[in-house]
Amino acid sequence: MQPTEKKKRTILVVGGGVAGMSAAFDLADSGHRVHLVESGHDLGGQVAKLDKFYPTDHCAFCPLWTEIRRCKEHSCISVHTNSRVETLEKSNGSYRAVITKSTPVIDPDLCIYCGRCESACPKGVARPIWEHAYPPVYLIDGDRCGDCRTCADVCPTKAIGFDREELQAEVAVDEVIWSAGFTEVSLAPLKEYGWGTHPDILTSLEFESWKAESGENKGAILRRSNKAIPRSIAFIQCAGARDLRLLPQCSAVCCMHALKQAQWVKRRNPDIHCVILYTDLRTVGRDYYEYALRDFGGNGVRLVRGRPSLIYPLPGGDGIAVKFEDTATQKREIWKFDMVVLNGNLKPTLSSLPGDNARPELDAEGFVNRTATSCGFVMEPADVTESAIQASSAALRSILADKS
Amino acid sequence: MSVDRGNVKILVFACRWCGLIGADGAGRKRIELPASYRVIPVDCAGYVEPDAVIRAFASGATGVAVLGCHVGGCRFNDANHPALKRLELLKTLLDTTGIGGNRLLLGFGTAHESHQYADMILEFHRAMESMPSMASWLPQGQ
Amino acid sequence: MLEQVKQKAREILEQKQAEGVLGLKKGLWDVIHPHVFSTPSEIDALVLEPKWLLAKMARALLREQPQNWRLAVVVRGCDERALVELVKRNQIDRERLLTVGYACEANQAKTCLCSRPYPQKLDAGSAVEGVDPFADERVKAYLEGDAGERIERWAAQLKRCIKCYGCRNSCPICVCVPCKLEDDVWVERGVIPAEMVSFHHIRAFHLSDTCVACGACQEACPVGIPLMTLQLSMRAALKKDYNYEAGLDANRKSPVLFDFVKEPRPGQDVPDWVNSMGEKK
Amino acid sequence: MSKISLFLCNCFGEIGRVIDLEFIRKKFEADPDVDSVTIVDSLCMPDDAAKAQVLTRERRIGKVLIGACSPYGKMEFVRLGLAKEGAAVRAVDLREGCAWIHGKDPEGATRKAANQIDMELALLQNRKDSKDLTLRVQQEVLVIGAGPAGLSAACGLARLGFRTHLVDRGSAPGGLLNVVKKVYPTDEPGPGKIKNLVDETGENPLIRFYGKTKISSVKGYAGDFKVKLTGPEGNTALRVGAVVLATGARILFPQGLYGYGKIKNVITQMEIERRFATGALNCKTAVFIQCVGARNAERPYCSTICCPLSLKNAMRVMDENPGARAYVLHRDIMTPGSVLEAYYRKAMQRGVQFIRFDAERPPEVRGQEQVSGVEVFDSISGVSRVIDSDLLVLSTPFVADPESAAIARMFEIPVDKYGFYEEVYPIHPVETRNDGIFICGTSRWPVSSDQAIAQGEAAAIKAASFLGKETVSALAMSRVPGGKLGHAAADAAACTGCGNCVAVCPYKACRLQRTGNRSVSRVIKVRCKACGNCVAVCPNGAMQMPEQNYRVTGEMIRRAFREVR
Repeated sequence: MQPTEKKKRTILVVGGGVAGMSAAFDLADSGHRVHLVESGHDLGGQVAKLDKFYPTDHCAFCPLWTEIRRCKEHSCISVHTNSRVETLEKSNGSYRAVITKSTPVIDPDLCIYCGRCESACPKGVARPIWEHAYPPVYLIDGDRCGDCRTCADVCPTKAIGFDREELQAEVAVDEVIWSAGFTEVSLAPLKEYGWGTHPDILTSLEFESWKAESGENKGAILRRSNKAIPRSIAFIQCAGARDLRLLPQCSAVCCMHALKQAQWVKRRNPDIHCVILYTDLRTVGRDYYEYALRDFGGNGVRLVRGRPSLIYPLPGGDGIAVKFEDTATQKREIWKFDMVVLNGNLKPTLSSLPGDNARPELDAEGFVNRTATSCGFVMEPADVTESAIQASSAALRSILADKS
Repeated sequence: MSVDRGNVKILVFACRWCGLIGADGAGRKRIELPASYRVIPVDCAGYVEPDAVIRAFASGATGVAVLGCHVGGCRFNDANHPALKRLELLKTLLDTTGIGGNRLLLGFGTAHESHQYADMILEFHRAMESMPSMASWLPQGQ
Repeated sequence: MLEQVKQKAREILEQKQAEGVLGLKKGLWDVIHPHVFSTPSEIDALVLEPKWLLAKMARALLREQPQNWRLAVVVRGCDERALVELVKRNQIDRERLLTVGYACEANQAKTCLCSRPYPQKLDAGSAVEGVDPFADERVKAYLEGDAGERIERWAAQLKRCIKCYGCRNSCPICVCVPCKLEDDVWVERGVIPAEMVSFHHIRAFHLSDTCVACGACQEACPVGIPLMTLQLSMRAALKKDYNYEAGLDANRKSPVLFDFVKEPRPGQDVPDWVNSMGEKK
Repeated sequence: MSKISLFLCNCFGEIGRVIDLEFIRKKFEADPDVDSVTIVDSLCMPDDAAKAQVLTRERRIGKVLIGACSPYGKMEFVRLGLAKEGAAVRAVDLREGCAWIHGKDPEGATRKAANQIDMELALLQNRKDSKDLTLRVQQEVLVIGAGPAGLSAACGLARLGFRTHLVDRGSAPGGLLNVVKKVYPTDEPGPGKIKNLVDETGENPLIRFYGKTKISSVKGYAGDFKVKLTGPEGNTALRVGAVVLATGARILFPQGLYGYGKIKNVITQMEIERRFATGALNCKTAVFIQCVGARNAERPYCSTICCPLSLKNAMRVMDENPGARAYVLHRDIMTPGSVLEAYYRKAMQRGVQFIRFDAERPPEVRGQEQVSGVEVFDSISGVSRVIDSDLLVLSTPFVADPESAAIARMFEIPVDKYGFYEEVYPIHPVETRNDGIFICGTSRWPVSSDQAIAQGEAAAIKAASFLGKETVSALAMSRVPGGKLGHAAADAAACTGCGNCVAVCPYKACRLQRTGNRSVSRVIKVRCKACGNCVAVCPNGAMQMPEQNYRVTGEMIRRAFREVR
């Protein structure tokens, strides 16, 4: 028997990270129409910002880039970048969504990446979208722009136009998949972590772009305060997470993320002393524990079980003190580090977005309630692999939603 | 001992996923590099046959670079790995005959490493400047 | 030793383990030539000297004959290893091949610089200790010195090449038709001496993981280029890195083709764009 | 041989500022291979792109070479646009790869640009097209294993309208969940969780369940697998377009660990489930030991489910035996995420005691015949304690099913060093090296039932979207944007049958075919991903990639440094 003629559905996917793209591509590949809405300038989400990803220690660039291109070139996917879902109304089992698209100052279709705006800009706000955007285009950071419009004069293709209006589009969709991913939450309320008090206390995503191969330091591991080579770096786990004051959940990705970063630091500069202060070393996944074992194997990353009670910069820029109890020895310690990387302060994006009428029901911790179809970090803290699985699963559920 | 200074010819086999994108990144950053190298794009470093590397030396290349993805990061299911093993072995042969294994650069990096790509090309270029001449091996006129 | 070999060969033919025995025969006017002995009585004319590798001939014979025709080959150590390599490369059916192995004598081993002058399946003679080729002056002379010196030294040798293809034709493992050495994409045609880089490196590298160090190439070379020396360091590298030696185990594929292990070479870190230059000694 | 049209882009001066385009134009106009050279100001702008397209169409240009920006920039759009007009289009990177990085050496940059254009001309002149293969995809799917993963995959596929064959070695669907009385974190009964799926296998006419059946042979490739099944009803031959492997895993039997097998009331998690099922569990103090036989030298992996499982069972012991106590002796509590972390908090609130021990100092069991207690060194407080206990539960990890290896061999997919099926890349977690074969559930990696169901669904939609295409071309079987380069092809006359390509192919796409006394290599086009390893190891060049064959490579190398005049 041949498969019965399937009804083609239209699905709205909110969020163009790994999860959103996987869901969109699976749907489109099985013949359904997809509207993929991404608030950023380009697809790729958080993974695009990562320099390396675990467990391959390789850049995630080519699989991600492939995925981005496949989404952009697929005839069944409409990609809406720089867009957000304004309103979402449910009626008769389907939805009407209003998508608002803000047009960037530099028209990506016309930008040839010649870089003249960058050299002309007196405030230095014209910059490439991200290292490997395809096609490469510049963007102008609207917040800091002085509105002098010098760039518009030098642009050879007249791609720069200020005062472009927002566009609104109304689409009718059968189902919505939420895949908005995570955002960093400020650690400022938790004073003991000292975040914001010193440039050498960074969150792990800040550290990731700070140490990036293509970043300003060309991959060298340097202190942010004085660009000197640090003697030691502490990676603090569960900063803000597993903490009822801020984020009750375990963010699931941070243990491996810290291990990856620490090992990378060691690979780049074996003289830097790396310490990971953890509570439980959660390495659930293919080869993840073995990945962690590489540390126990004596390559120099030290794993210490302990949760810091206070992190504070020492006077005179002499490093950062970390006060904690090493539970293996039951001693209270104060160790001095040159840099401190805080891990764990990730929360699902939707809880921080304005507009209740354009988001699903959320649970107390800000994750999408199981009544709505979702995937990736908005559903449950997940890494790339887990997100991709959930995305495909959500894609199937969204097609079958009215049949079961 | 005569050297080839000033007449460095480097042939780069670059995989489309890391080598070429790394090079592209260096270009986007406009990092100044010596114009002594030519690039042959390949789909995967696994495609680079040792014979082609030998052919490049025979055609007068001072150095040959094969740039691929990290071992373990290849999108062709570790296809770059046997290539690495083969070319490591070829280095042994080149060492025996005195051409020198260091004329063959095996670089395995990631697409993000554009600065590193530039440094590597620059350093390889400098290293090749002081290589002994292969003139006695080559037919006249090359 | 000769008698033992003859005895074994006769047994094989009498017990119908094989339809023919390939060996050397002293024929008319005492000319020694390879011959397929098909009856036990013929075996009397079998001789062992001089060194004459029969592996390629065995391949040709087995290909010509019907599927049920089996062949026993009288082999030295190198010949046996060559047969193993041919079996590995699907040139010979393992079940159609038998060997009668005999050990070489010490002075033969010394002439060949053979590190393994005996077959693994030894039927006649007793094995003598192998020679370490790297300890020998004939090899050392070509491997010492810095790169510039070696380039000149080898250039002087290879310049004498008259491109007779003797090295290729005598090699017991080179079986490809057509051959890359005859293709002007790889090696310029009609040029003598042969394009030195491409001809010799391509030939040597194609045998990198197959060479059984029989020395046939350099024995065949009419101008006396020490061709086997080219192979020795690659053989040594394979031995050191993967504990692999060609011609010993028909079931073990060359590590250069196979064995997807996580590290490219045991103990060697993955070369990286950042440290790929720094690693040079 | 048709001539080549060359388009050079000035990129608003970005290229022309450094590279002497006029010089290049003159040089290549004299080249006998080149038909015309056109310099345009900006090939990517709509006007010029359209002009180039019109020119290509009207003059029926067969081969086009573009010299412009990098293939990772706008040039790719131009290239694709011209390729639509039916021309073979190649591009040279003159901006990122030349003008921008050799700005201080215009002469060298011009030389390099001329050489690179020359090389690409050689490629265009010598390249050939691979013969494509179009294949009708069989519209049926085989799902192996009827645990939660397999069931959800089969039901998903059937609901999408595909005829699904569900094979299991057991007599009824359900897998390990049949044993489990309650599943974490919702505490619903195990069989109930999949009840609707099990029911559907009986009710949906598109699903056929084969109990007590095994796979006896597999042939073919994505889109057309020929599978033979052996079961109680004899042999069945199937032709399926895709296969979902959900063969499950075993749980380690902790023989010899912590007195298991010798001391009474030392049991595994599976046994405690069975005791719950029969209602024969009463104990005063239950102790759960985690990482029994896991996260050690032999099995250095975390089995994912044992920590939540212990939480669940510890709470259950306390629920069913009022006044009972439960201890979990652990090395790390593995409850990643929000739901499991909340479950962990719930267990702590419920009064489950957690004691952390070091791998070097594992707990010791007290008691000869019957468990009387457990001595454990609490690594957090640094003291040794003895817990009086009458029940000791060992959390053992999932281990790969011994049959997995054989199944993996049949379907030619790799297994990792512990015997679990390996995916192709972390971003594509249910896809394997062999297209058309999808993996899910515990046979892929230890997972909870929820995750297994999600993976089953993921595998289902991947299989469905492949099947939904109905016909596929071998050249499309690749994730490479812009299409696969081609596929390797062996010249049967030249092939010596040495098998190098077979050994080296990372996709198992090369096969040896025996004809008479010799073997010849053959490439399965659907599997080939065009990495070129076979070409590199072929001793005499019988294996070639037509798009970039040895003449192309040889000619490119020769032209790389050809003197430019």
